[in-house]
Amino acid sequence: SKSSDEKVFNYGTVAYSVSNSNTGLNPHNSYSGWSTVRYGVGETLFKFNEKMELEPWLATGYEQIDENTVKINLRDDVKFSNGKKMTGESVKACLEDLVAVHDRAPKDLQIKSITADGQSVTIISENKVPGLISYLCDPYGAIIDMEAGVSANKNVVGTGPYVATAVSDTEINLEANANYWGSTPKVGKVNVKSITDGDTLTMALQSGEIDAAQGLPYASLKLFQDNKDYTISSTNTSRVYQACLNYKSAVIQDDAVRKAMAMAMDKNGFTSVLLQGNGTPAEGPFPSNFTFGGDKVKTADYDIEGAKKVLEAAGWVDTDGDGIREKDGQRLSINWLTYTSRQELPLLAESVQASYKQAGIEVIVNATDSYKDFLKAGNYDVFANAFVTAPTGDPQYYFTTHVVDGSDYNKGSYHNDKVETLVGQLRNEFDKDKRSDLAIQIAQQVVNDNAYIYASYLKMSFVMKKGVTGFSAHPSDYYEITADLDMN
Amino acid sequence: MQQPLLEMQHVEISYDGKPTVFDFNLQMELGEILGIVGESGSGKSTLIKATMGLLGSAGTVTRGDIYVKGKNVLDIQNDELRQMRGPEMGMIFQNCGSALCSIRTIGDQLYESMEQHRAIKRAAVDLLAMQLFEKINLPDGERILKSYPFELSGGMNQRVGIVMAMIQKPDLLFADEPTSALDVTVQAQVIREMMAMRKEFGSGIAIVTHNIGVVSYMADKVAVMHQGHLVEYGNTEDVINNPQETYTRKLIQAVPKIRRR
Amino acid sequence: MRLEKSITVRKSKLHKDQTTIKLYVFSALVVVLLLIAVFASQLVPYDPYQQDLGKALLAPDSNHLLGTDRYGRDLLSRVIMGAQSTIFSSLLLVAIISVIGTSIGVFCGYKGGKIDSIIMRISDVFLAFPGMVFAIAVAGVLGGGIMNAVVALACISWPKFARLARGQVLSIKNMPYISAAKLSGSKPAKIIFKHLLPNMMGPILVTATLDIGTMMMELAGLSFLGLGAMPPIAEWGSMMSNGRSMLQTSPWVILAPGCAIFITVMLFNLLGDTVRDVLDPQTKK
Amino acid sequence: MRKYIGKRLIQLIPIILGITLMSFTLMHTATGDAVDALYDNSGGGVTEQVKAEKRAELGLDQPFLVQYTNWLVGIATGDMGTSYISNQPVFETFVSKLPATIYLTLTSILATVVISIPFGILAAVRQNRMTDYLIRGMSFIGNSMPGFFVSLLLIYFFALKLKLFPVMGNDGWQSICLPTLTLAIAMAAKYTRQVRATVLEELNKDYVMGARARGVREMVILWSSVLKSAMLTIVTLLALSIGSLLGGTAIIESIFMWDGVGKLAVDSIMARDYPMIQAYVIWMALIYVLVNLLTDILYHYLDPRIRLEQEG
Amino acid sequence: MSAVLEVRNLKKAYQKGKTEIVAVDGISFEINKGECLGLVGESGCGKSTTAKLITRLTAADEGEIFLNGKEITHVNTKELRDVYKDIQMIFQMPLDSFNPRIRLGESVMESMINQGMKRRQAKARAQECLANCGLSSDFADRYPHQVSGGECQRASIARAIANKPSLLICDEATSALDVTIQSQILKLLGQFQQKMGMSCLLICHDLALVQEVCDRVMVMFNGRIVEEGTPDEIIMNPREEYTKRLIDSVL
Ligand SMILES: Nc1ncnc2c1ncn2[C@@H]1O[C@H](COP(=O)(O)OP(=O)(O)OP(=O)(O)O)[C@@H](O)[C@H]1O
Ligand SMILES: Nc1ncnc2c1ncn2[C@@H]1O[C@H](COP(=O)(O)OP(=O)(O)OP(=O)(O)O)[C@@H](O)[C@H]1O
Ligand SMILES: [Mg+2]
Ligand SMILES: [Mg+2]
Repeated sequence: SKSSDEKVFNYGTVAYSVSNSNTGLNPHNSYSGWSTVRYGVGETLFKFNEKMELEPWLATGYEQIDENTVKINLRDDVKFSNGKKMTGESVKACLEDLVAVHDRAPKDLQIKSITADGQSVTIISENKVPGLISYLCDPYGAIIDMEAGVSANKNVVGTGPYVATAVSDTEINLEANANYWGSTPKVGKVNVKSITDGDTLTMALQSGEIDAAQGLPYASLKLFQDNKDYTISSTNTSRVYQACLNYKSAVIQDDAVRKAMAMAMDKNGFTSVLLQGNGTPAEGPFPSNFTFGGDKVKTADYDIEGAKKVLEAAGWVDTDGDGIREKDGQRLSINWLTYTSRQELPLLAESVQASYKQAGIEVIVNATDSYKDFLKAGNYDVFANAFVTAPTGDPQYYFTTHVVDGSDYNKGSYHNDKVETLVGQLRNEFDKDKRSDLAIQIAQQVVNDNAYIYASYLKMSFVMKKGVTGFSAHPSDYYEITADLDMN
Repeated sequence: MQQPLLEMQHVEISYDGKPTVFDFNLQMELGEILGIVGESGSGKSTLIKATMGLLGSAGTVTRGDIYVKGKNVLDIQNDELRQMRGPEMGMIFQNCGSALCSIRTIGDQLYESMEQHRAIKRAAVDLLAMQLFEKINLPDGERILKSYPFELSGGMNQRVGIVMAMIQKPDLLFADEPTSALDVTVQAQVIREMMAMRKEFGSGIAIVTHNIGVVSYMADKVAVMHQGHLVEYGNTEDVINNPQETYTRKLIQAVPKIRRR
Repeated sequence: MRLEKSITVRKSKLHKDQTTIKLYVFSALVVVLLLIAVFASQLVPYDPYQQDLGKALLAPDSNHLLGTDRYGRDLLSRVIMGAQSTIFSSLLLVAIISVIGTSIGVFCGYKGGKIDSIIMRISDVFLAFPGMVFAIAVAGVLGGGIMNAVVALACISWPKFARLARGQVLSIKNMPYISAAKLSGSKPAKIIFKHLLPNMMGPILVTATLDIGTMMMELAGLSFLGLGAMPPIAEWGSMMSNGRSMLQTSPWVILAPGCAIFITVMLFNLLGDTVRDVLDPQTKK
Repeated sequence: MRKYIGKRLIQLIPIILGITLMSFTLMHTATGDAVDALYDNSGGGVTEQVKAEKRAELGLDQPFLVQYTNWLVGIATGDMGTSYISNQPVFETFVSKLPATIYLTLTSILATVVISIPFGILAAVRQNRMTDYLIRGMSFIGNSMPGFFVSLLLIYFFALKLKLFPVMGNDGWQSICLPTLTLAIAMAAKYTRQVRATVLEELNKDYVMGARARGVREMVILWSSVLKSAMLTIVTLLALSIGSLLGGTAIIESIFMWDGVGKLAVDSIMARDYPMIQAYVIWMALIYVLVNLLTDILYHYLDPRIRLEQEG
Repeated sequence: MSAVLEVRNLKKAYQKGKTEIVAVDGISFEINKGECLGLVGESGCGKSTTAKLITRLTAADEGEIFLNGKEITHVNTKELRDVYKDIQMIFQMPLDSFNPRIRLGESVMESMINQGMKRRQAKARAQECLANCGLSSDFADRYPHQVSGGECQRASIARAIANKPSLLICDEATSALDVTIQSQILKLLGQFQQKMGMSCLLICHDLALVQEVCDRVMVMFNGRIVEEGTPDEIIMNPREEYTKRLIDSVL
């Protein structure tokens, strides 16, 4: 077999692009950190395992000194790819730059000061930040050598198994890092190619121009599923397809309508037929990889007849025989706003349109990539989108952005006093189990109110040529290319 | 025995199935000048076009044969016919202006048609053309060659058309009312030039004209046409001085005569 | 003297009046197509919007002549239903841009001078203006919907016809027969309609009929901006683009609307050609 | 002539002003906010305060006429600003994408001309015969297939089955073949029909008979006279095509991963990246004015009856 | 006698590249009511240009044109249409002056319909005009490319006289006609002249014809009028060198 130097791994992905704001490798810029970590250039202090539990990575562990102070101990054997040793000082410099220039990190981490001491750093935060360590797992927390800085083409010096030799908006060329602290990378060269078109990606994989692909259209997966020349690695992610109901709309304010809508969504049909099995029907915002996810939250089953009854009871009846119910002269018609850049969303819209119609609800779909304009204008009843609910493995992020008053993604102006209090508690709770408990309670309340309807979790798949090993999908969607990657 | 230059036998020509020229018989020898006169619309242009193979899709020779130098032009291959057009049989159009491509210069088109039949330099063609222009009183040949047809007057275009046909020195030249758009001085020059061509190269010329003066001046034989029929044919003097048919007589009587003194 | 040969008799090229026959045939076919579009809801074998996920992506068989799509909807029914939105919107669009564009082009070419320069520069602005920006703006101001998509496309497509028409007018307007018409005391309007337009119609007609296909595609392309057809409307262009990833696995999903577009484009083009021939006396009796 | 060209180039200024102002106005009044777009992109949570700071930083909190003037001043001093999304200088980013687009434009126009002119003439010469029907049939097919479909078919057959060309990318001459073909098929389908129609029109004219009478070869008549006359229409259309091709074709570019301005433009428009959009708009204006100028000059050469001076 | 048309100092130059061709170089003349004025001259001397200038189909560089005492050099398009009720012209190239997509009859009818005549009436009148010019009624249904050169020219004449203009400009109107038809047409024009007092500007190469029909003749050379007088005067007693040559060339 070939030596590692001769092995070249060509990887096509839909995820790397300017429109995803993740081009370049500077973790302190927008979402570029995802690329830094995904393509094996940078590593964070802690990481998630398959069950989305925290594990040390560049760190060896941490101590919570008090509510506002945490001390992180670093590995002693880590070198940057330029040969420099990673020390407390270099981590401090990196994190300080992060909170100075990044747009999300300062708010997440609320760092007041950082002190370095040998192979450890101590972080004092402004307020209590229970999720601090989880936040440090966000790819923006990738540790880079600030002395080497960021090159003109947005390259950085990290600690990962691979070093970028060329970086552009459409391609990253990587070489094995000779100074890697972990096991020696098994593949000499990796080329990450941005292929934004699903069909091109499919055919590039078929033609052998790439060895593995991420983001294939569902229809194409079939081509590789029962094919012995390819292997597929899939996992559930916390990317959820959800419908946010707009409380500013009179129809939606009707509890019965929301309830009927929740009951009339055919989640099974959506995942098994339209996503061709590449998704899992959702109950709440978090998938079952999480202790607080999966069937811990209970929702009503798919039940068209039940939905009809609910509507009937609330006075929604079809008086003019057009199949759509009315009440007080108001047609039960809802405006479903969504976008097309995620292939699943239009499918969901159209599937919902058909099943709601059976229950007597008309759905007018507006699937547009300029959905932000429509969101702003506010004339919609439902906004369906895709969202990574637990990027840091922690539930708080989702709730603070979606369900509390005035939060960024609370597009539907949902409000529940109980939820407000529970989220308040969650913000201040450090105990892991208790946090899980709170999360379940909040999610259940949101689901009971039918403020959000969760359709499905994304099952992420990597398709690769037979012989590619050590390349598997991770629920966090952070880790793709690692030192384990090999081609036989 | 020498082959006749042009021989038409029982030619009948139809447009869209409707016969326009009936049972036409004619023979022309090398070096002969034939004047064709007749009513307008009697089929003179049609006969010429038929011989040149230019009737287009509307008209067909439905009966009879046309031989040019022994070759039946109705039966020969397209490219053979093309090669004959120009050096062997040439044509001056009734309306030369529109027979020229309006967006290319005269010089270009002249060179093009020469070059199709023999290897020749552009400069040589220009020189030849300018000499001919000079002879038919078209000065400033250089400007003409550089002009587009729409920049020239009707008569100038006509003379360009004449030069284009004559420059090839065809054995058989059809002239379809070549001088009717020209003033008399030029007309005289053109006619003299045609006669010179016959003398020098022994070309046969079939000239369609309404000017009986021209016919009597240059033609050896005259054919009179009326409503698609050849009504009279014979030596010029005989026909003009002693017309047999009523139509011919009418025609000759109607000719206005200039009164000098 | 040569011997008298036997007289050759040739067949006259009798032109049967084929163009008129063609005109009738193609018009009839187009009418059939339009009738299908009008009576689509009566003609469909199944409800084109009825989903049955259990029957998703069935290959064509005797029940579903063109197969089913991924929602289990009958494709034949959807293609028939799609005739309505697809054909009418693209016809309307092409009619608007060809009429407006040609009018402006003819006006400019005929009139010349300052006005011509100014309008042509305006058309430059529209031509050069990125269509996407315009479409987004239209979507933002007027909202979604097929009619607004037609408006957006019309705004940015008319200059094509204007330029084409202007070029034609420039080359025709100095012909002697236009002078003759002026001498007959014809008003400019009459000169334009009777003398200019028929003689410049050829390329315009060809472009317009060809544009029917192009515009179908463009209209479909706009739907991702929220302009144009929205689900579950059956619209051929969107049906094709929605089915694109199934080319290798379920080709019928993309071929069914594709063939419908092909047939429509072909019919309108053939009709356009025939109309052109009818307008051209050289090919007529 | 030089004066005329100069005059036309001066006209460029109001056009560019008009078109940029128009796009500025439209993007600002009719569409969403750039900063919202910037942060909404991948679903991150950012406070209003951060957004407001960003707006101030980009100058987006000012009245839009002020913004426009600022931008104009920037242009005048040779600064086109930095992209909101990539934070790279607009001018350099834009220019770096141009060669690929220009390359593709040239090849596909060339291919279009090479395909459509002979086929169009052939169809005209063989009017209503088998060849004609065949060519027209093919052109209908080409005209009724969306670009993405053509490209997928081409990739499927030429890259997957025959393995002649790579699926995507931009290295070596092989990689330009499929995108070129995709664009050329659609355009050639149109042009073939246009060429056929105009050639048919020309063939009926008297000058064709004149040339035949002089024994000019049919081929020569077609190529030198008929085609030149027919060119008037074709040039008009080609100019439009060149214009839109130089604006990039987002779909083809993303299918073949051909890194040109089309995709950049669409991404910028979706992300409300104003400086980049403006750069694009200027580019389009430049192209169209130059291409139109060229066509008008070409018109004059193709048809000397059309006078340049009349139009200035 | 009143002048129908008066032309003063008319000038027209064409631009060809850098050189300027003066086609009409300051000519002045008048045509009286019922008069037939001949215009002869070498080809390219500016006769057609003069005709086009008088009919305002080409804009003059300098000079004035008066029709029935009214200045028409600068009238707008609308007034020009009134002018065309009085002036008509027969084009030198008849084929090009017919719209290839319109039947001859229709073209002849056009001016009458423009004057508000009913279609049926116009049609009858068109038939009559065509018949006057020796064309049977089936020619009305033919397209220009389906008739012979002479027939086309006759249709062109029919079109011009259909409206009974007070001034007719004939730019080599009879050059493609055989003499029998030619005399028929001239007779017809003569009738018009007598009955309605129509005036005529006859551009012609055939001196014999000029002598026969014209009341007065002008000789044009290089854009200028070099000689003027009655035909007999000019033909029997030419003063200019060019005129002499012209007369001597007659066969
Ligand atoms: N459109 C034009 N552009 C340039 N020059 C022109 C144009 N029309 C005419 N000329 C030139 O003007 C001069 C006079 O032309 P005009 O047509 O008036 O001649 P004419 O006397 O009618 O000749 P003919 O008897 O041959 O018709 C000629 O030298 C001609 O080349
Ligand atoms: N394409 C055509 N279709 C139908 N009839 C035609 C066509 N071309 C010519 N004709 C008719 O055929 C007859 C003969 O035409 P031709 O052109 O040969 O006449 P001509 O003798 O040359 O007359 P002129 O002296 O007027 O030019 C005419 O009556 C004419 O109307
Ligand atoms: Mg004739
Ligand atoms: Mg003239």
